[in-house]
Amino acid sequence: MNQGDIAWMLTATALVLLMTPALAFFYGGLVRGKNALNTMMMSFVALGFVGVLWALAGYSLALSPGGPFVGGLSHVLLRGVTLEASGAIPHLLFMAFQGTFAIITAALISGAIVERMRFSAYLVFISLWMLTVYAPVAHWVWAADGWLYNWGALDFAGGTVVHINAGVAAFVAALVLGPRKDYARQAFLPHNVPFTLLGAGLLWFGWFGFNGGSALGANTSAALAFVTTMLAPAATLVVWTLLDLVRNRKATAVGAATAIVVGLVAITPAAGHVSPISAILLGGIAAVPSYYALLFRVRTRLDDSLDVVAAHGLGGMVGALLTGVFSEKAWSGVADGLLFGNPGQLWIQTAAVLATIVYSAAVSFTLLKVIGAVMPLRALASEEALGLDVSQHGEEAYAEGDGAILVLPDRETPTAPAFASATAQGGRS
Amino acid sequence: MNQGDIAWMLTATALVLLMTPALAFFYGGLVRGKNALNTMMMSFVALGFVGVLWALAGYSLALSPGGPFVGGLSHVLLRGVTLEASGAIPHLLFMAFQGTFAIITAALISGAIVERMRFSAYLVFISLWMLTVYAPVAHWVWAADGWLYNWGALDFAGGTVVHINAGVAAFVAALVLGPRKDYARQAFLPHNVPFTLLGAGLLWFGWFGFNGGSALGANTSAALAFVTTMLAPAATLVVWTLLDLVRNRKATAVGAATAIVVGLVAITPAAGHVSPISAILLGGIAAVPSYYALLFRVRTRLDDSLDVVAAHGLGGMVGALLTGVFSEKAWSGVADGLLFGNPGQLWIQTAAVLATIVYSAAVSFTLLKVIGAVMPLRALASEEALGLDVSQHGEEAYAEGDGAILVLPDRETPTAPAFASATAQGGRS
Amino acid sequence: MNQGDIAWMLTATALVLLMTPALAFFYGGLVRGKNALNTMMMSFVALGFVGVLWALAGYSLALSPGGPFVGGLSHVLLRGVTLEASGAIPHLLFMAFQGTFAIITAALISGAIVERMRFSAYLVFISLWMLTVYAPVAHWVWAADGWLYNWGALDFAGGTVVHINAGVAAFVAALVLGPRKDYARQAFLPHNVPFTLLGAGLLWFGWFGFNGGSALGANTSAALAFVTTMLAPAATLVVWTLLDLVRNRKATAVGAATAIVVGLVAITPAAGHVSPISAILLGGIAAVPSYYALLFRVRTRLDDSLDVVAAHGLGGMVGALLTGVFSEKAWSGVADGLLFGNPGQLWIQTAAVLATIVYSAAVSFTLLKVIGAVMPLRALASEEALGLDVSQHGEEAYAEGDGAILVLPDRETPTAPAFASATAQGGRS
Amino acid sequence: MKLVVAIVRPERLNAVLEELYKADVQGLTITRVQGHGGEREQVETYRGMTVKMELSEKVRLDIGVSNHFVEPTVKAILKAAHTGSVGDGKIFVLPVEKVYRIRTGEQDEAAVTPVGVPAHG
Amino acid sequence: MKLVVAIVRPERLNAVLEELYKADVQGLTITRVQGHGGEREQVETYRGMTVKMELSEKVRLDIGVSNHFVEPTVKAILKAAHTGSVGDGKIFVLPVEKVYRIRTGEQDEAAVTPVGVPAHG
Amino acid sequence: MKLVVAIVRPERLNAVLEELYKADVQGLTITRVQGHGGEREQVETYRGMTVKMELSEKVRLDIGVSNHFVEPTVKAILKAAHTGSVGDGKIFVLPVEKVYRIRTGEQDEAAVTPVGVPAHG
Ligand SMILES: Nc1ncnc2c1ncn2[C@@H]1O[C@H](COP(=O)(O)OP(=O)(O)O)[C@@H](O)[C@H]1O
Ligand SMILES: Nc1ncnc2c1ncn2[C@@H]1O[C@H](COP(=O)(O)OP(=O)(O)O)[C@@H](O)[C@H]1O
Ligand SMILES: Nc1ncnc2c1ncn2[C@@H]1O[C@H](COP(=O)(O)OP(=O)(O)O)[C@@H](O)[C@H]1O
Repeated sequence: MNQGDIAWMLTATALVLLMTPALAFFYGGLVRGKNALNTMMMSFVALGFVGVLWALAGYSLALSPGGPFVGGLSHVLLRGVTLEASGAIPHLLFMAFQGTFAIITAALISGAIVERMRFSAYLVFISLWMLTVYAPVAHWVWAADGWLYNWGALDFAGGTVVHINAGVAAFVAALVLGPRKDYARQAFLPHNVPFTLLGAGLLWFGWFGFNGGSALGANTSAALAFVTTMLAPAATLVVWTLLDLVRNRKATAVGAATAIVVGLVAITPAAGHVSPISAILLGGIAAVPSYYALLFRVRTRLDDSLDVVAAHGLGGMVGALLTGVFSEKAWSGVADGLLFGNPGQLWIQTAAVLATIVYSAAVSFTLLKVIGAVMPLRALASEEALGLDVSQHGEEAYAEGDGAILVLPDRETPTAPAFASATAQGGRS
Repeated sequence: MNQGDIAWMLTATALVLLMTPALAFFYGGLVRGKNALNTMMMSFVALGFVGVLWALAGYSLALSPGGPFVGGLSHVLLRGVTLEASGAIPHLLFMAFQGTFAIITAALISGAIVERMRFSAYLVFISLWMLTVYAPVAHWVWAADGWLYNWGALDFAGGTVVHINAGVAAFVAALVLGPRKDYARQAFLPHNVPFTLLGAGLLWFGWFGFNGGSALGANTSAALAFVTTMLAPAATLVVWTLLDLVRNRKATAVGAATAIVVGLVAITPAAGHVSPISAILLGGIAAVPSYYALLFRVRTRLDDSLDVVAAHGLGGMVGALLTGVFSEKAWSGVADGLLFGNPGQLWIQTAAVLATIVYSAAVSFTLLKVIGAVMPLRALASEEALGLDVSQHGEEAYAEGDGAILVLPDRETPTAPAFASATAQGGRS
Repeated sequence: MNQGDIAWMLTATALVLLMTPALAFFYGGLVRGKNALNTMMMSFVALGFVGVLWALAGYSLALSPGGPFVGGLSHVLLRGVTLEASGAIPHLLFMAFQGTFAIITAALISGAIVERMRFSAYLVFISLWMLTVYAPVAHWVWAADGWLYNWGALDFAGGTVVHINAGVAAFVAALVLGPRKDYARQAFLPHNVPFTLLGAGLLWFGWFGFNGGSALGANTSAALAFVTTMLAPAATLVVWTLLDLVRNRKATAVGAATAIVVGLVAITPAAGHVSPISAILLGGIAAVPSYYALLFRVRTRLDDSLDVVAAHGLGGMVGALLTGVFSEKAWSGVADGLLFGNPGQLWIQTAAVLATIVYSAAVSFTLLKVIGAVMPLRALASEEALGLDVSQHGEEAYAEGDGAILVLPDRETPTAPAFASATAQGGRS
Repeated sequence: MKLVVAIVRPERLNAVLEELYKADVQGLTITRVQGHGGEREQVETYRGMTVKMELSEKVRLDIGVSNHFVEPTVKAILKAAHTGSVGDGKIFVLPVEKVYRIRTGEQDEAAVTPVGVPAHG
Repeated sequence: MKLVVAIVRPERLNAVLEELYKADVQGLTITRVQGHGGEREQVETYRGMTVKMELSEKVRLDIGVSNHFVEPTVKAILKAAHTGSVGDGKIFVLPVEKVYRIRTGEQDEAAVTPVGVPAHG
Repeated sequence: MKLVVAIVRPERLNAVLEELYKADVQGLTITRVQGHGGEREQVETYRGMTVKMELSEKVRLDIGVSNHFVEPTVKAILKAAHTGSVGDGKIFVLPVEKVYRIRTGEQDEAAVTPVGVPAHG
């Protein structure tokens, strides 16, 4: 093993882990203030629950030798996951790097069901989803014995595994849970757009680890993936801004943040496979479908609240297909795409996309129905009106503290009139 | 020297430096809006004062050859700290990496005395504390001639030196300064929980440099420390969330942020010494004492305002002791712990913990008393009521600007009626 | 090529890219809430427009072989920019690393004209400015055939190219656009100082890539540049804080954030050329002129709103000149400065500074006049009063959503009374 | 002339605005306030600390109307702000001696009739 | 019926609420406001710029009470809000013509008596 | 005693404060409010969603004055808050029955005269 490869993969893993808090801010800024913490927590808990489950079982199901459709159990409880080399880096580090992908993929789904889903139901859902949907699909695409892998599907850093997969699950979840109270009657405005910009900035930063790290070493492939990850979103941002200016002479900040994410999603499967100039084209092209999908979505009854489908689902599909168009063996050493005389690649990409859609949709739907049979998926209408921060977490994001009466644990008197309890305390100091 | 090692240590040093601004947000979000800047500044100034003092003298006292209890003066003013290799990296870089530890350790203490300590007294305190408490203890544990080092105490990245040390100083400082006005009578609510989550996310990110960098190179030990630093807090977060849900069916966001920090603190001394599975256990176990310590603390008169003792002091002790339990030579190549047939290690760990507690408490107390004799430690009650941002820093964190009258420097007229001065300006434009 | 060098340069490039979002927060926190998004967008769009233009043409103009004053067209559209080594890293990665510098330099200018410039005019300005001002000056200083380079001017990471250049353009832009409505009559207060501190923290973090990365490899020069980048701003922060305390017994948070940036700016040209102790001196000295420049500027009619001139222009000049004073061949292996017996260097530095000032001022002025002839540079007074977020971007940074009436795209009726349209919707659900 | 001051639930605000519009009441000013009354307080927990929130978010409307407009205004609010559970809020009707429209200096009646809307009665 | 409007220091709010509770006054609405009066302004500095803050944070309470309740209410506020230094604030008593409880449509007296608390007098 | 309630544009606030100072009116309380009237609403867009903003930012001033002070106060506001375009705001003059100064317990006249400023009339 070479220290340079280890150095880069340590860095890359840290960068990808940071993406989940970044997502918490990207999403958290877009909701109303009374749901800010709930939205952010949906990302943060993934760091815990998905992270631990990945180590205990998910990694084995995804990336240990098994069949074409799912991995085996040989690495359950990290058995055999040591500091020995796996490729250029310690096996243990490879496991951790892959784990950060599972975490953020699960967290991505939350964007579709914020401001209404019960927190505990969400916890159960993403835990099971990672094991039953994410792990298998990851196996298909990235394991040496995965069927899509062997079929030659290209997915450099997770266009299908991560983004299409999460986007489809988000679509299903939004359908199953139904729209928010007053959806399409009232306008729900983002309570803190700077947070969304902060999230977008940190996501871009982290994504360099996501794509650049997928080369699994500090090599020229990493350099290519890194640079395309810088150029593609830049192009998406340019096109998106121009579309905004043309449409109503105002370049929106939420739009800019969205554009950055769309560009990052689109380049993900292509990062190490296309030339830098192709990356600029790919990023620019990818802006269009997502831009109009957002305009269309709000006319529908589908309350995919933070547009996971338009940004990740659609962006991922466009990226996966364009990978089949722009791939260049001259740059990647792997395979050519349509433009370079290999139309077949485009069909393989299409098949991979469809397979992911079908599987993810089916299992995600089943999971939600099963969980819904055991516990309510949605918060009560009254809780939704009050806000999920208070109802699900017993906190406010921005508390003033006016008229907050301290209840001393040892003298808790829920029945007694509040001011009185305050008086009691008045007595003791 | 190898570029890979240098690359990782450059990255790691930057990551640890980022932890101090991260701490500013973790702490800053937990206080009331009128004290937000003061709280954040307590972390930021450490970057300046502790950073410079470290280079001038602290590094020499901590890590130049000296006696068993403190280093010598050979590296004062960075004499002899060159680009020559020290281990796998340039000596100068090693000095900087260590400096980032001193900075954040001093800043950690501030959590116990926010919302009431005079800023200038705080400045003096942390400057002297780094020189008289941090540097010696660092020498004990990490210097080749430190007594605890030679005695075989295990502290991979600073459980005793950083966290127990800061936690004890925090305890003493909270006692000496006394509680905030109206403490235990009124509820002081966090003014911006998202900031606290941001801080927790960035702290985790930076901690990969803190623990991973403590291997001082891009080697398998760094990989192990890195991965345990990812798994342990994940487990703490899971256990903490479940405790919250069991206790009152609400998983709090402040709790999640706290859990992440507790898990990071606990794994710090063990990071490169334990197996990944042990890290998950260690992280999970560490949640329990700190969780209940928080519940207990609020019943007491100890206004350790942001619970530095429960999170860092207690978390650090649990981590230091469990290091003596879970250490595994098979993974670290260093030493086994209780579980692997070496009970002696646990006693050494215990001794190291106690020594740190006694020394840190004694000297921190003395320092505060001495400083308190020279200048007031606390802001006036009226300043506390007005808020420390305005009274200590002459600023508001979130100014509206309503009725703010510009005073032109060249015509400053503090006596003249305010509106009049405004009128005067009205005249000139 | 060595993986260690690649690993560090990948990291460094990501770090520098993060500086632009960081700048968005540093600047965004300093303006009024009604202009927060506009200010942040001025940084974010640079990531798109400048980023893409850099790849298409800027890089070639700046760093392909050409004449002494500007590069050629050989690398236009990234022709010949491959994964082959250029120095220790892939040529493509070098291009990307340099691109992140162009992006932030353009964004820096915005600080001088926030809260009043029309967004589209700004877009055009920074796009052209990068091509006509930044690229040539970068060629002078960093290209093998650049006249200042061959003349021996020292600029390790961009004191002249980035900071003086942006500072001068900012000065010109502030003059051409004129002051904000009510400037010097009313006080404009920062709406969110924590954002400014966040920006400062992230800028420092990113700056390690900016200066450390300018060694273009993970070598001892990188280590030196890295450590001086840690020590100099620390010293600036100390001196600035003391100046604040002496002046009116209050250490301001905005001041601390400013000090960090000033220190970073000042060390930029010197980072790899001076000893660590010199870095501390340089950082401390650099605090003074900028500190008093800020006090002076507010007495003038120059509405350089966020003091780009004082922080970057002046800070950059001080740094560039002190580089000629403190440079030490013993550390850098390049050249000595005044203090080490080479007074000539100081003159070269002075010439480089003056050349940059003259060229940047002249072309920036011309650009603004030309653009101003084609489209209005300033927002209307009414738009300025309403705030540029709503008038330029059609958004609010912190929307409450009270009385926000959803307009369904398919039934847009701008004329119809607002409540009625709401009623209409009331009908359909 | 009267000033109708109403305290309502935030989530009912849009409905109230609609209803007022139907009643031809256009001029109004709203303020975000917090109220205490008979509602059950909510409990929150921050680390070890449990707090009871005495105050719940409300919105206050101030509506200046001419006398014969008081009744429709009050009716509209009573209708739209009502949910039936404790915490719906109150309406206060205060006497007003004089009203001025700053833009024109118009007084009373004339002052509260928004531009472009025919004065009533 | 009267509306008692009080401007008090934020740091005295909890004390005022306690005192009002003791006086059996439960229904009230508060608003965060800023006040100007005889207080010394505070000076702030942002970079080179020095500013005088004319306005200081206050809290406004609006309490609708039946006539015989005015006195105890005012007394309670005067007692709890008092610190003795400039800036303690003011109390205004305004006449009210009508009060409605939105939940029930009850009027006046009945309207201001929070649920579960026996009407007084 | 009267309570003068004025709704003005935020950007005119400083001018209004100056003018009031010149008129020897020092005691006042301000509140950030949102208003609806005859103004053209602004349109905003968030992702696909277009919204009309019914409410525009305003500032509310509450000024308690003795009777002979009402006119100068109103005049001052009318003068300083005026821009001439729709949205300038309103002034309401309400009767007040009693005023107390919390610090001293002084009432009426005496209560509204800020410390250090000679009582007028
Ligand atoms: N006497 C009062 N004076 C002013 N505001 C009041 C008064 N009583 C209630 N309110 C306001 O009305 C809101 C609802 O009143 P509450 O008594 O809780 O419910 P309900 O009116 O349904 O009985 C309170 O939160 C408070 O804002
Ligand atoms: N005439 C007034 N009208 C409305 N509010 C007032 C008036 N005078 C004072 N206030 C409010 O009372 C607060 C305290 O008043 P001030 O005169 O400063 O102190 P004191 O009442 O102790 O003399 C002010 O900040 C303002 O909010
Ligand atoms: N009848 C009213 N009651 C209370 N506030 C009002 C009333 N009419 C207008 N306002 C306030 O005055 C502001 C400006 O009024 P508007 O009618 O829009 O303009 P103008 O007063 O110039 O005709 C509104 O935004 C609102 O805050």
